[in-house]
Amino acid sequence: MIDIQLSEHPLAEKACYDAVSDPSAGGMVVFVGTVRNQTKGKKVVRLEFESFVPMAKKEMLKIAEYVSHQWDTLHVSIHHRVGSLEVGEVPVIIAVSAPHRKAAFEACQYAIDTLKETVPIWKKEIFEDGEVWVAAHP
Amino acid sequence: MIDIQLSEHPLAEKACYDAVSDPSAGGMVVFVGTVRNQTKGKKVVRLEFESFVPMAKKEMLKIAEYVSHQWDTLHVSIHHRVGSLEVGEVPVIIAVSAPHRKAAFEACQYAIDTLKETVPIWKKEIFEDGEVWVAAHP
Amino acid sequence: MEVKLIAFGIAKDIMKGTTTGFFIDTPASILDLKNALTNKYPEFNKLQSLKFAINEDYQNDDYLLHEGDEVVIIPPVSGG
Amino acid sequence: MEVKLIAFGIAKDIMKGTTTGFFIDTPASILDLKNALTNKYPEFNKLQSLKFAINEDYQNDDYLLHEGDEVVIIPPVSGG
Repeated sequence: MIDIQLSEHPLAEKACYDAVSDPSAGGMVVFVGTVRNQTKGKKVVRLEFESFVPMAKKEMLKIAEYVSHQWDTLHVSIHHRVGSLEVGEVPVIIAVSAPHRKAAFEACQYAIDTLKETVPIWKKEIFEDGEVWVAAHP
Repeated sequence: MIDIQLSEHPLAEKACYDAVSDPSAGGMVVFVGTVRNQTKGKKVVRLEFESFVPMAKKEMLKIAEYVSHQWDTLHVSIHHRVGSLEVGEVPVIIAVSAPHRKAAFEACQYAIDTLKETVPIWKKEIFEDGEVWVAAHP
Repeated sequence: MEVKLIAFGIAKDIMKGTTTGFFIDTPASILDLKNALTNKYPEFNKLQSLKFAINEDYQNDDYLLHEGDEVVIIPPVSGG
Repeated sequence: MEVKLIAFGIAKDIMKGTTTGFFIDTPASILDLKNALTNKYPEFNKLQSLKFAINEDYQNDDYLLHEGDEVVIIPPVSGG
């Protein structure tokens, strides 16, 4: 089963767990991203995420489908938040269940690595004295 | 920070999250083990975990300390359950937070791999027609 | 022909707007559009990458544009 | 000398009990104990592994036992 959400509301770890729970799972691996309080020593006040919503959902779905075919997984859940987030809040949760844990680890790591490369979501770091689109420049 | 628990009561994912949450974390990786409903096609009724408690805690602590030194992690939480568990219940949760996700993935995977090799906990699978100590024989 | 450009993230700042009509000689590929765009807005040259999507899918450099296409400009993404 | 053996998991089933006194000639290493034990309980030979702990730590084969040591028999673990 694949569960994709792009939401303006706070994400819930439990929702991702529940989406991937399965009596034939040997384990699940969950990645929870959090907004860090600093970037290269500079204090982050908050982050603003914007997204090209329909395409972001489509790319998240592609990742989940690829992962499901490439590894022996049971369920994949990818939840991403958009809007304004404070330090410590959760922009992304990815949960993968599998009969065996190795597949769950590899699939979850692939999913977050790929999400950061392909999904059209952009975050702007707001500092006390300015703001910057993350990773825009080399 | 290191957080080790060996408990007869149901484990809570949230407790592990909270133990590793940190404003300077870029992410956390959580492994949640679950009791599978079958082993090699045979229906599992329940599992019974027993432990040499003081040594199990000591070995869990060793893993957490090794992980903390070997990878750039912030916090490590390892919770293990003992007693009788039904299918779908959670025998183990390992959560690792780190400034960067790669370290969290590697550390979490190392921790669960090592836990299964070194921590003196034994599980017995109870089938409808018998029971077996898991992994005892080659 | 005219295509519709839709900008997100830093592309929005560079173009000073979310959507804009953009005229380009026919035939034009995505690569031609990229060249015309970076010519008009040199700031795009400084980005880590610059991709384009049509119909909610990334399109290759050789994709041929059609009159009225809605082209989404995708500057370096930074989700997660 | 006599040491105290403490058994867990399948070791408990093999020895039909949790704790038992065990006599062994002095000096005796962990390896000597392992040999004496598998001699008395051949079932131990069928296990994937057989380790021993004293003072809540795994001990190597060459560890020398002392009168009254509490030796924990660790059959293959299966936590997680």
